[in-house]
Amino acid sequence: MAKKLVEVRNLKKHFEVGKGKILKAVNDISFDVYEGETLGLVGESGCGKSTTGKTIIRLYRATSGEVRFHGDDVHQISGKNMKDFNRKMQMIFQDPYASLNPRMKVEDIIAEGMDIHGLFKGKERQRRVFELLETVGLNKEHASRFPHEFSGGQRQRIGIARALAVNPEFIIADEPISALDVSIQAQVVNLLKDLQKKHGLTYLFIAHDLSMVKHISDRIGVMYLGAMMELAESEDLYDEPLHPYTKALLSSIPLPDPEVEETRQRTILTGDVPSPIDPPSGCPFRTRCPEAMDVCAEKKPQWLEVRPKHYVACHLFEPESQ
Amino acid sequence: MLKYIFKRFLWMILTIWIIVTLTFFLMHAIPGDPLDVADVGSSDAASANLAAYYNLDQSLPMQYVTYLKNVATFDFGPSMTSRSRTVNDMLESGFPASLQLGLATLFFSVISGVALGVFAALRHNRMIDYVTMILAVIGISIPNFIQSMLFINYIAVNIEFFPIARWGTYRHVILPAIALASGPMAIIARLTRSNMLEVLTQDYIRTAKAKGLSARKIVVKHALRNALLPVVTIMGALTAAVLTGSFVVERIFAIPGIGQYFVSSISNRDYPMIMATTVIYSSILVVMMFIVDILYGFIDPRIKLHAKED
Amino acid sequence: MSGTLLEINDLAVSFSTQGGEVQAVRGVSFAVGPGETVAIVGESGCGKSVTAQSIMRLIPEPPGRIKHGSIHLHGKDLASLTEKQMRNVRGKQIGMIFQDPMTSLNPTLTVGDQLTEGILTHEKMSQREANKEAIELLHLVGIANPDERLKQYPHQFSGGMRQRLMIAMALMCKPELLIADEPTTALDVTIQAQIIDLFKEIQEKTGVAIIIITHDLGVVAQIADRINVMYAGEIVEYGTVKEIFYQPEHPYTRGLLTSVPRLDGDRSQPLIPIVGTPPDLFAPPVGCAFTSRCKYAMKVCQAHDPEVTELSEQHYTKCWLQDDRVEKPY
Amino acid sequence: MALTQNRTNKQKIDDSLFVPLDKHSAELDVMVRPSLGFWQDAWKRLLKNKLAVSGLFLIVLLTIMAIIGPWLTPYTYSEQTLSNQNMGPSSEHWFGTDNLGRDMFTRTWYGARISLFIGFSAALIEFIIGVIYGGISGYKGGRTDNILMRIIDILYGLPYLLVVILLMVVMGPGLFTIIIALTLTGWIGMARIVRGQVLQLKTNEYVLASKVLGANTSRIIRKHLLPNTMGPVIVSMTLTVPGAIFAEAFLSFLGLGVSAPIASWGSMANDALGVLNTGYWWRLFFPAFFISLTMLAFNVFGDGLRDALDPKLRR
Amino acid sequence: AGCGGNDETTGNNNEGNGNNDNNNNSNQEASSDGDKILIYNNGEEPTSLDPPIGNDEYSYSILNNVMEGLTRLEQGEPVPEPAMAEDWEVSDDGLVYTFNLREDAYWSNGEPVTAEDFEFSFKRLADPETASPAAHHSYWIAGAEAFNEGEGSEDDVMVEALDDKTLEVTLENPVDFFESIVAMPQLFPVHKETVEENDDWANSPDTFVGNGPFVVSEWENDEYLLVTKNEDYWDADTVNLDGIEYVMVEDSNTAYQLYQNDEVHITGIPSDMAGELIDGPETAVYPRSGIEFQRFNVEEEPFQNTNIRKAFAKAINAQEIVDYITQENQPVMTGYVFDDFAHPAGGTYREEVGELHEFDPEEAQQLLEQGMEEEGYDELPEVTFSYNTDDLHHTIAQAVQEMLQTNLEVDVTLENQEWAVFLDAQRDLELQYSRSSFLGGYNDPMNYLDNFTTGNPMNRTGWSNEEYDQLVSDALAEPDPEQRFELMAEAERVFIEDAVIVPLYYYNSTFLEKPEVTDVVRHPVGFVEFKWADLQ
Ligand SMILES: Nc1ncnc2c1ncn2[C@@H]1O[C@H](COP(=O)(O)OP(=O)(O)OP(=O)(O)O)[C@@H](O)[C@H]1O
Ligand SMILES: Nc1ncnc2c1ncn2[C@@H]1O[C@H](COP(=O)(O)OP(=O)(O)OP(=O)(O)O)[C@@H](O)[C@H]1O
Ligand SMILES: [Mg+2]
Ligand SMILES: [Mg+2]
Repeated sequence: MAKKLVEVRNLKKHFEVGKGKILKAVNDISFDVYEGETLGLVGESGCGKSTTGKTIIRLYRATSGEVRFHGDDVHQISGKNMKDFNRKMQMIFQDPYASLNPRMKVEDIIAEGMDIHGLFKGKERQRRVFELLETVGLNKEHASRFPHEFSGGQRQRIGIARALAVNPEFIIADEPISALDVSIQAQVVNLLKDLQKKHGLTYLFIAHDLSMVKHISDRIGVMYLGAMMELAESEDLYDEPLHPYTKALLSSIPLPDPEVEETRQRTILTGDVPSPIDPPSGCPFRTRCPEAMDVCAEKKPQWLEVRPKHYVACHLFEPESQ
Repeated sequence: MLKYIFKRFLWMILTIWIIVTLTFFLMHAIPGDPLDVADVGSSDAASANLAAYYNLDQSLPMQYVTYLKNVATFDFGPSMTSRSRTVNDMLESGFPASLQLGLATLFFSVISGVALGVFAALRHNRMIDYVTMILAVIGISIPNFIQSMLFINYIAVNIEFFPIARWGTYRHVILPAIALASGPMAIIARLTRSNMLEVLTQDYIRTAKAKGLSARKIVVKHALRNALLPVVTIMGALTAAVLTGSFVVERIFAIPGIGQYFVSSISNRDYPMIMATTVIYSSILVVMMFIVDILYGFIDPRIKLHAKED
Repeated sequence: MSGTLLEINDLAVSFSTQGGEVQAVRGVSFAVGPGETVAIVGESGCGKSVTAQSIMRLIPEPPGRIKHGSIHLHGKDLASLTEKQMRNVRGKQIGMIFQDPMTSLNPTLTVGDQLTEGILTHEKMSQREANKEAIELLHLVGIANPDERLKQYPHQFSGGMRQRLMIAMALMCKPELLIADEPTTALDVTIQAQIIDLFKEIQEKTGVAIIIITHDLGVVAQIADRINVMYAGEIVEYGTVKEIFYQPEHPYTRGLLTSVPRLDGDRSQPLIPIVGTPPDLFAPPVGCAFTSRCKYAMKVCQAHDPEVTELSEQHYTKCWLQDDRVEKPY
Repeated sequence: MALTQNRTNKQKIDDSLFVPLDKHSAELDVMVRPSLGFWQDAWKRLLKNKLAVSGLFLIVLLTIMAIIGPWLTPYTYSEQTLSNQNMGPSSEHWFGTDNLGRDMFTRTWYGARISLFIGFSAALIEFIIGVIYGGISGYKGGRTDNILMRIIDILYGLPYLLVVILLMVVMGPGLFTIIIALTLTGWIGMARIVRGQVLQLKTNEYVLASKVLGANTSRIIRKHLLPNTMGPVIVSMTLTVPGAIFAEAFLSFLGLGVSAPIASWGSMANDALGVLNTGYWWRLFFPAFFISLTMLAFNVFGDGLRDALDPKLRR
Repeated sequence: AGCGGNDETTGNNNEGNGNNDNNNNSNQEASSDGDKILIYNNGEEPTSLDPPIGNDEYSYSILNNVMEGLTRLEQGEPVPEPAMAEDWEVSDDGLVYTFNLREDAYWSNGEPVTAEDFEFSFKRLADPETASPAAHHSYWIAGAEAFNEGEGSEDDVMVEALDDKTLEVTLENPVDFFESIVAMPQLFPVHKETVEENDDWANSPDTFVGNGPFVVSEWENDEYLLVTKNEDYWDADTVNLDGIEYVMVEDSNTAYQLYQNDEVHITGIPSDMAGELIDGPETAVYPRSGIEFQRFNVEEEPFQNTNIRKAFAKAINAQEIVDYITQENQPVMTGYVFDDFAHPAGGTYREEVGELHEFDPEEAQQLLEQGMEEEGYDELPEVTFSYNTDDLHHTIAQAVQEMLQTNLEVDVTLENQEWAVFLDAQRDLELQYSRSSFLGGYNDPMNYLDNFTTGNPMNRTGWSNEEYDQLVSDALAEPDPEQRFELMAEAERVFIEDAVIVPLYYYNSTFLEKPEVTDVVRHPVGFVEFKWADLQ
């Protein structure tokens, strides 16, 4: 089995919102990312995916728990190692525009990492920038423009190019392709996979487009309300989802086929979305779960490997309740 | 939040204490003995008595302790220049005038500065913009004492409504307040303009437009607030400066304020007065700085000074 | 057709930049009837958002400029309206969801404030009533604890939640036309489904027309009546959903449909993108803009702008392959 | 239907063109414009702004006059002819004479040297210290910010006059002392403004993005925060120039300034305050006019610079 | 205007009640229409209305009109005339003065002015506890100096109330001008009981007790102080004004505008307008005992050399300074002592003694060469002229710099300093060559000559000359006026011959006075008198 590149253990990230209220954005999750794999992360909007990503890369200080990268606790890294860490781990931000400095030219934005780490200089630098632009489907002409002169998808591609510029080992891609049209999505996804093959890159791929996630990921984690619900190899997950939430999710995937869509039956989740400020007791999903039981309100389900490499947190699969 | 306020309060005390301490040693470090400046030709025995009267006979550390006590109790004892009056008395009698003038100044400068800045930004590179700039240039490059003199010589003597000088009614406040306000007004106008220009290009302004809000509402609610940050920043020091009076303008308009003491206390080496003015000024200052920091959070909730790093 | 609500005619929008003019939209025409849902899909950067913003007259001028073309709402030329009249159109008649929810929300105002200010401007309503309305809508877009959330600021929301805020904001005044610029990109599928249902429901209730810009063909399949396919500032194909999905004519449309990963697809096989990069709108080519990436490109494509061919009553495409002289390669 | 309106006569097109395209010829050559750095680009845009250029031109002109102005007359800046005192502008004395019968033209341009030097250096020093200090304070936040800001409070709170007197006693009069005295507190306003802006800007995601790339504090301040706070910084700098020019006159008053008979605009204006009653207007007018002109030039230039640095405002 | 309420003052008051109603009465009177209220710009807030404390012009210009000493200088000449003292006798040796107080001398609280009040006041002036900056004015009285220095006791101060209305003062030296000394505000009496009871008595119109032609009735700090006619003043008939409003407008330009706008009757002339206004019809010019001069530090090179000093003194054209810079027609100094003091021989002091100093650039040049030769200088050591910051000093310094350059080819560096720093340095003899001034305190050449005796705090030059010291102390002990003046003239000659200072010009006081103002009295020594003033 491949080496663990990133280990996330009991990670929690809480925010203080308003008078003493605590918003538990990420509430005790654990998982590993192996070298050279792509771990997909899906889940309800607002369930803490971006927060998980940002905490892994140290943009947020974890409330508790730890994140190890190459075995080192990332929250303890300091000094020179920090720079190294920053080169090896990169993030593509969810919000393409907000993460681009409005007063920097695209060329400088993309080259920033190279400048920081002294990777390329002068002509070489420019060549590399052009190359990156082309890989993400932009052209040289765009290098001397400012971010506000781009469309949403173009901005997102700039963000991707920036992350790739420093040849990282691990990329946290927070919805990297959501604003791209499908053909460019395909282009970018192919590129990411190519890079993975060539350089053994590892991805944490956060996305909503389940077909795309499935296509790119080796394993997929499903989050709900700050907690991890299910984690399995992607084929496995799609073929035999265990958790009711996963099932609901899969059934909601829209298909690019109007006739199918007309007739399709989806499992629409009923009930209100609970708030992370005041999450339900026990299993966070129980309020909307079609298969909820009494025990779900009492106890938090355990994180169990119910099948090889297939983890789930659900009382349905806990030995005593079966 | 409460904890933050409490912590800041302790810091304020510490800051004032350091200021007072430094001021104390500074004023002793500069040449010029207060008694020499105050009196000529008295005998040694008399000088010694006087020194004792002002605690100047004590050792420096002892004097320091005495002053700290004075500062803590806000009782600064007799002034060295006007021996028969206490510093407290002099400041109390002058403060209302300075305060009134200061508030008027703040009012004029902020209202007109922000208004000019906003108009200039909305009409970027058009007539109003240039007019505003020229007003600002005038406001700054004609210092307030020259403005004061011009006001007296050309406005007050011709327009009966404005008294030439002295103090009393609201009419007495207008000209000196304008003279004092024009500089800050210019600064505020320029800063507001610059930040407004920045904010007006933001996407959320577009959103506001898409909602069909009126131009006024967009400016006031969405743009101005973000543009006010630097204005709020300078308001801290400005308020402290303006509320404690202005030496020249008060002098020119013969206003019985406390601005004079900030200067005369130093030229007279009037130690108790130096201490008192320093304490007043620095107290207002640190409180204002605190308020500014709090305001930051109101203007932009993303700014969190009191919370630990996320 | 039961009359048109919005009619766009030969719209062209340019931006002047340091190097020259970027022709973001180059002669776009289409119409939207009441209660109808029109989707715009297309290449990223092909001018979808600019088209949408032009309708609302929100193109930043300068550097943007509407070069020619007209936009009629209820037969009235929007360009002829005064700024004040336009304010009544914005928000009230046309609601707009912007693509970039983070920067499109004012970071310094509470979400509640931003949600309600539109309706407070357009309708006589108290803040309390408006808040109630807002809470209701937040609830509908699937945001938990809406009354608490109203008091929060945008930066305290996740990406998808901000997007839902934008949706709620646009719906507040019950507009006749909703322009939704990628409203669901940041949403997970369950919420996405919820939002689409919401759109449909509102459409049924109020008869709102929707222009939806999206890359997610699944969403298009679910909601759209008709589809505009745009490429490099032009509409290259136009038709009903089924026509586009089942009888795509333009090579770009076809490429688009084949790029979509399928759930049942093989992971080890790479996706099939359209090769090459789109042309720079800074100097669009003389002929068909898709030429350089088109599998079936002909010499004529490079030299001449293709003409619009009517395939059926509501199905048009702009491609030389439709010419009688050509034998269709597919 | 709108789409069909613009039909051309397609039959006119030559049939021979309807053959598959040779792929290579389809590659469009994208010519690449020389790509300019942010600052170069800003400079180019600045030069397109007529008003800004005229501001710059004025500044240069004033500087040149400061250098050559005093040589244009047969008089020296200190030469007195008491019997010629307070003469109005004439062909002999272009700007008139002062109360000691000195040539105002010579003195004005001699004064320009001192005043412009002081103005420039004050603005520059304020910029450097203020931006660094404010940037660090705002960006680091927390403890660092608290301590740096309390230091500022202390510097602000100390009676400036007292400090300056001590400075004068310790260092003696002279240009250098003036610069020190101006610098002592001059940068504080700038530092606070920059800090305020940075507190706001640092919450932007692009700062996080840069942090993720491993940028250190200095880089983030230089590349991300500073360019985005240029507006208030420029405004603040342009306002410093006249402030410093007048402050020099005030410091001369405390004995800190350049010693007489050396002229400076501030002290010339100060000496001439009485003319508001006597009618010797030229004595106040010329120094005041050139101070205003300098400030106007800086403001016009500063506005242009601000616009040039704002990519969204480009035309 | 009628002030009927004041007739019952005496009966109305309990002893020791500092808070009496009279002041309030006159308050209301003052504001009624048609009163002759003269508005006088006092410039600044008085430092203190307590005579030994408020030792400056701002205080004494008020005190002089709300209090009165044993004598008062006459309206015409600076000659003392009876005031609180109806008459007085002088012992033959000139040492013992017996003053008889007038019966109708009352305090503003209704109490009679007594000899004890004077005894108390004089001793209070000398008392080191009072630490009066004016204490040296008591030194004429035997024992006062020792007491003030902390050596003698209060009882040794030879001033005694023989009874309620008789005061005996024994002098240290037989000075014949003691009668005019007791006219000075520093030696004004205070109401003993009030002062003993209340330290702050002089701070408020409610507690202030005076005995002069006017009484303090309203006082807003830093704004104005209103005094109204004292109907109980013994010479109330002479007093024409109903009151004086002392306004405190410091800025001369503002004051000028107020004057132009008829909001004040009397104010100073803005210095920039002196040239224009000095000959104007509303300008009043009064001679003033005081001088503007420059000091050499004889302990520093090159001013240890008399000839070099003299060269400097003679190279500076004071007339040009007056003509072009001050423009107030001040008389140029031709000696050291104020010209206008009365000489016992009949004329003024200067007329009798003759001119001792003049501007002479050629001689200056020679003297400089001579001096440099004496010192073996090839080149003159660097000279720095220091002055305390002030527009006028600044201008004069530059003119002087140019004169020394033109006449002696000496380069002088200018240096200005903040007042306290300057004063400190000048006292410590740290300044090489500096600007100075002196304001006369009493009406006698001794007032000037005393300053440069060895060790006098006013000396500040490091100069010490035995002959001079001897002449001065001889003059002090000399009872015969002619003889005394002879000795003093000799001392002045020694002083000028040694060129310790550069004499520039005598001061004068210039004011703008509205034409309707008449009979304001200002003597060369002393403070403004409104006792006789009137508004037409
Ligand atoms: N302010 C501007 N200045 C210059 N060019 C601009 C500006 N705004 C947009 N453009 C250009 O106009 C073109 C169309 O942009 P638009 O935002 O409409 O694309 P889009 O179709 O919405 O793409 P996406 O799906 O990526 O959002 C793009 O090529 C973009 O670079
Ligand atoms: N800075 C913050 N302060 C307070 N709450 C926050 C902050 N950032 C995120 N949250 C909250 O944390 C929760 C998780 O947010 P996060 O951005 O991680 O969601 P997400 O899974 O990325 O969702 P999406 O798919 O919509 O982007 C949300 O409820 C959000 O409101
Ligand atoms: Mg997210
Ligand atoms: Mg778009």
